[in-house]
Amino acid sequence: MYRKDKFGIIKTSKMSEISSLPLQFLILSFITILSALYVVTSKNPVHSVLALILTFFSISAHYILLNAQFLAIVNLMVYAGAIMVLFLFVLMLLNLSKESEPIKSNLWGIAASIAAGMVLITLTAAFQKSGIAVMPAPSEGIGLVKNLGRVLMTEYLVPFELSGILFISAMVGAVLLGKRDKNSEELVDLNNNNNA
Amino acid sequence: MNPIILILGLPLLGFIINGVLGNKLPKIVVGAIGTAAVLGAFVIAILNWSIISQPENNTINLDLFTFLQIDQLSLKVAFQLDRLSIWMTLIITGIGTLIHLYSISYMKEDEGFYKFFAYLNFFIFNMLLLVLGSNFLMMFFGWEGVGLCSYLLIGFWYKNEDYGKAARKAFIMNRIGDLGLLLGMFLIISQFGSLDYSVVFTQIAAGNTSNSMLTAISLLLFVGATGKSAQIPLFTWLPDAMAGPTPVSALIHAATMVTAGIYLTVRCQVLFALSPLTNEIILWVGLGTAVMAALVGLKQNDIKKVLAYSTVSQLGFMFVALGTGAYTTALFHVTTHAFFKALLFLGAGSVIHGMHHEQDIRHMGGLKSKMPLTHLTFLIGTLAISGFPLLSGFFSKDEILTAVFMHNKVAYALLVGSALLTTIYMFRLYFLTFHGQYRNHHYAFEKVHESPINMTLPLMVLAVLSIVGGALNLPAYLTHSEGFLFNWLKPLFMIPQSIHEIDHSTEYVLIGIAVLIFVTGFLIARNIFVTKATIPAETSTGLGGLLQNKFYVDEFYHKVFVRPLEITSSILHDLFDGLILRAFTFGIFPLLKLIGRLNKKVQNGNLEMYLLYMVIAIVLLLGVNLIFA
Amino acid sequence: MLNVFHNLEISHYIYLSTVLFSIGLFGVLFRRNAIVLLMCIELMLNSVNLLLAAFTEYMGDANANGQMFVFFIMVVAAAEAAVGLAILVMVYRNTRKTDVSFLDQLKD
Amino acid sequence: MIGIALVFLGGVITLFWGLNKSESKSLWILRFFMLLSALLSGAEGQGWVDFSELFKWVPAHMLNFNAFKLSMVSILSFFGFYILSLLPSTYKKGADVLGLFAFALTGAMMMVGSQHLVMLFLGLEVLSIPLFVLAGSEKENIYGNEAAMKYFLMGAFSTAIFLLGAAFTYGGSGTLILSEIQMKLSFAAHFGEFPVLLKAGVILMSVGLLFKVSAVPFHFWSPDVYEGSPNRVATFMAVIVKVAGFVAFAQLINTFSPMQIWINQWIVPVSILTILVGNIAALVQQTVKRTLAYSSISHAGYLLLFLILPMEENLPILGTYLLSYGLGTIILFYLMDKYSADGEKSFEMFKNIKNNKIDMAALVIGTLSIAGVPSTIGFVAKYQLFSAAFSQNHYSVYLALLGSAISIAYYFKPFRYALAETNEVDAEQNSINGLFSQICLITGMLLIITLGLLPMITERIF
Repeated sequence: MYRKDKFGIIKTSKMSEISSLPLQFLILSFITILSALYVVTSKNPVHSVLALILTFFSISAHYILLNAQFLAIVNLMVYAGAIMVLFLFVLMLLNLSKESEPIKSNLWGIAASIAAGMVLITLTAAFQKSGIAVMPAPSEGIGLVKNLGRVLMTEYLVPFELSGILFISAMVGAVLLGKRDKNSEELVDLNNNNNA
Repeated sequence: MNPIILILGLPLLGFIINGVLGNKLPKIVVGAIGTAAVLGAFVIAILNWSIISQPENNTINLDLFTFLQIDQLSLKVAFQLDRLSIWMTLIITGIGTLIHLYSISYMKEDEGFYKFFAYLNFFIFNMLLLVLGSNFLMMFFGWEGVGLCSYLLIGFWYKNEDYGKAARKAFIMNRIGDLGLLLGMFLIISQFGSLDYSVVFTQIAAGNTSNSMLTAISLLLFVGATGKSAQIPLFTWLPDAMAGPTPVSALIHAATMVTAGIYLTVRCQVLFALSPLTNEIILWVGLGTAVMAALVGLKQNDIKKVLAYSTVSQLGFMFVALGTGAYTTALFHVTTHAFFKALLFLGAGSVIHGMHHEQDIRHMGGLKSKMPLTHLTFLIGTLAISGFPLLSGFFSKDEILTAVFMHNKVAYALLVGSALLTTIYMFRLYFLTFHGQYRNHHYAFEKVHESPINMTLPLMVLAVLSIVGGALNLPAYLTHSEGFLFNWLKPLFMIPQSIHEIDHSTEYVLIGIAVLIFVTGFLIARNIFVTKATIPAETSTGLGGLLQNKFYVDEFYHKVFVRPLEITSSILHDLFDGLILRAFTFGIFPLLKLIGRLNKKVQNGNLEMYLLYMVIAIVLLLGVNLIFA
Repeated sequence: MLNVFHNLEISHYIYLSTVLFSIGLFGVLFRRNAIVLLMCIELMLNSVNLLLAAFTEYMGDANANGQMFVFFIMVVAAAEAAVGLAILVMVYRNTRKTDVSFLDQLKD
Repeated sequence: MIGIALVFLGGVITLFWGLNKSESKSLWILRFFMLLSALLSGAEGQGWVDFSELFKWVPAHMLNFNAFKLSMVSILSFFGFYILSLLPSTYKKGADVLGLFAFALTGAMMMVGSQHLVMLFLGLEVLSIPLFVLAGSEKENIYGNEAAMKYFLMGAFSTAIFLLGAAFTYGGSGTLILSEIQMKLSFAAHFGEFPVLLKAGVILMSVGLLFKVSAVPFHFWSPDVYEGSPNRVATFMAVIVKVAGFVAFAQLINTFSPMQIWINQWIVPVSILTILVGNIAALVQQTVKRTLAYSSISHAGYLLLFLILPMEENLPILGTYLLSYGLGTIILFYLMDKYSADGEKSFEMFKNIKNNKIDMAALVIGTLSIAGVPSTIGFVAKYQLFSAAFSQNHYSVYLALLGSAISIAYYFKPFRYALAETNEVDAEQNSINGLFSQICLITGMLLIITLGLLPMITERIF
């Protein structure tokens, strides 16, 4: 099923064998896409968050299928565990959970779906037209912690360290924006408003 | 350190210090800095004389950097100190020093004192740039720089509107000439692919260039020279330039800047020597200028105007020499003229100073007793310029006359006439100023005073130089060998100058004629202005009126060039401003504004729209370039 | 270890990711609530992560470059979420709104 | 690398030392570190000193600074220093803000030195995330809030696009290292056809960078965000982001140089569109800040023309242009900041500028340089860029010249007010500069003129 060319490196494949897809891939993809659609269409932001968490779970399952076990765990911990909780927290804090946003006009929905659909169609058509060339050379065990840790501490040491700058600036930034200035009564107002 | 850096750097430094800090420094310090900077350059040039004067053609080179590199053409900032440029450097800095010294007293009362010295130093810097550059570009920079300084200094008393106009006139006339020079440089680039003297001249000397091209280039360069050196038809600015302070007239408009055209021609000797047609044109233009200016000089009443026309006339003499191929002679006359004309101008300045800004010679007279030193030195200057035997002017002028005699007898006759006129108008000036009755009713005779020592000292130095300056290039009949300057410049010329073989009897006849001219001129002037004690009338009629009004050249230019230009420009103004610009303003510009307003609709502040536009753009980029490409 | 690529093409993951990405993109265009916009962007990032993981597995990249890239994307996503939510809270504090269509004071 | 270390160190020290001090004190520390970084990186770029021993542990396929990039790092640090020197603070306590400036600058340097897609992405984010915050650092200003929100959402969106491109590139080439991608591509060039994944990848990554450098049609954020942000932040965005973005962009396009002809097909239209839209939109702006924003968009358009040139031998052109753009832009933003202090936003603000000779000179020189008038570095830069681009594509240069011609109309607008006769003399108000900013201003003007008159200096630098 791999078609190698005379150099044995480049392989062209086309989406032609849907019938032989493994069941687990199909089911997972189905869940992923469905929950993702729910994220973007749900009127209640809290539902969106929950659906997004479901999406992340199914993506984590994909990672396991893809031999990226460590990534699957990290994905759950970071995204579903930390980031999504942060989202939920903010939603609760700002009391946005019940508030459903005004629905946009149909025209706008059509425009948005056409635009997004065009991106999908263009990319798909491009891949269909000239075929996808990727270099395969399967090997085992790359997604395990042992291997990843080694690479992270050797090959990727510099970006690993420099991402510290990213974190410190994100932290300082969040504090800068979030902290209350002495002369500002805004947050007090907010609390009163929420209580009322 | 390379001496060129110092020679150029000192005046520049003086300019910067005086320009930046001048208004905070006491006047005496400003003057001292300005003078010292030029003196320093002079001393350094003197110290390097021995290096240059080695028997082989020695030059000191300074290549600083490449200014611009356009394909093959590299424009370099590079300088050379060779026999010609050191000669010019010595004249510029030597006379420059004296004039700086003189200016300290002369400009003492002026509030723009520091500005004056800064400009003067900057002028010296630019003039040195002009003569020291080793390519046409550097020369052009200096050329433009001196033009700028001249403009600034003529209009130094810019609050007087006429002075401002004179400055503008000088600038515009110079620009016309510069255009010729610039076109010449473009031709040189297209022809030789370089602006370096060495490259260009070597190629010309090799003889690979067509004659018509050489003629075209040399004619264009000569147009540049006529502008800077005030030849017909671009001479009218120089008399007006006398609006500037008198030291400026002495330095810029007599001794140095106006000789830039002669320097250019001597520098490009190989080019001009190979273009006979240009030489002939130069000869006749120079001759015409010499005669015409001398005639006008006869009837001028402003002490500085007389000297200005005399300068124009003498520059004509120099161009006549160039036209006959006597390059050394021309440079010799540049040198001697620098001595005695600077002397005369400074003397005139001293008179003006002593008379409290009176410039009209009809209101002078009898100053001999009140200003003995000025009188004496002025007399020496007058004698020198008139060709009194054995003074400097005698030798240089005689050489020119000899060269022209060998070349063309008609031209000789005309030039002799011009020399006669020179003697007459110079002695007219001298007699009217220093002899006869004191004729000024506004300023008491008792108040007329001699100038202070640092004004008379330069006068005395220049007077000595005017007497002995002839020694720089003594004629063969005295020393039985070629003159010093001739030998000095000999290694420089790629095409040897023709030596005028002339038998001694003819030569003595020519000298005799020269002496005769002087005596005749002197006697005529004496007869009219001393014996008959004629005072020039306010207005003359007939020929006199023609002369007094400078042949109506200014009026002619106004009618022929300025008015049509004004009319054309007003028509064009109507056309462009009225039609095309209006079409632009009411057509294209609103179109642009319309697009701008459309953009306003797009840039409506709505984030969602922005995102949508971006996605559409991505779709287009991907679609067009992945699917349809 | 089960290796999906014994009977699955890499193109399937490419299409899956592209679909997920487009859904996220649709959400960004369609929704007005800033916090949901942010979630949609997270969805887009996750589709990229999935694609990178699939490429890594498919190519058998011994250094797992794609998976490393995923880690860094997660790092950035976390930082972005923190900053983004801080900005959101700040805007809400001043305007009482999280609806991006009201952000139109700045315009030509 | 020394630049990243020094500026980061400076940022951290400022952050902790200056926590409870007034900004003006901690500012000196940061200025010092930025200047030091500029000097040391510049010296290393010229080969006078060598710090490579210190950073041996940094693999060359992650971060690598050659002479040109060191010069760019030096220029970035200098611009950072220059912005912080000229544009005064608006906060009482600003250590956190200053820290964010420093971190953003390190991000810019990481982008410049990146040899790896992960590093490029990380640099992009380290540059962007502090700027999201800084745009909204005036918390009570609702315009600032809006600017931060817009910038953040669009920035995060463009990041996602960039990442999809990076993932495609990874899939198509099997590596994230730029030089290896280039190798794979030149290998593929022998077969005539490039993998579609790489084509899609380079387009999508370019979109991410086009957004950062605000090229049309990804520019919508920049006028709005500049207007809403504090002036100092807007200057930072206009200068640092664009300089770093273009160096990284050039590096990226150079990586894909085997498909240069195909890339030119879409870079040229984007460039022309950017030039025309930027210049025409600037014509109708009412406020100075938005005009400057559109002016910086149009400059992005000129710079995009650089990307169609063969990269390696033409890098000095890029360096010169970025240097000239940065100097002119900072000076103009400084004047805009200074004269809009009383709330006047339109060109009226310049009506009293002639009372202050130095500011007037800065306005003249800055405008001339940005407009590309001879004897300024702006002219040299434009001349070099256009003449090099002319050999590649005539029509784009004609249109670029048309754009420059249009730009004169709005660049000279300030003079209409600056030179108009005004009777009111409030000399005492606008005539006092701090000595330090005065020195900085004069230095900038001298640089513009000197480098404009002696273009070979820039050729030596890069």
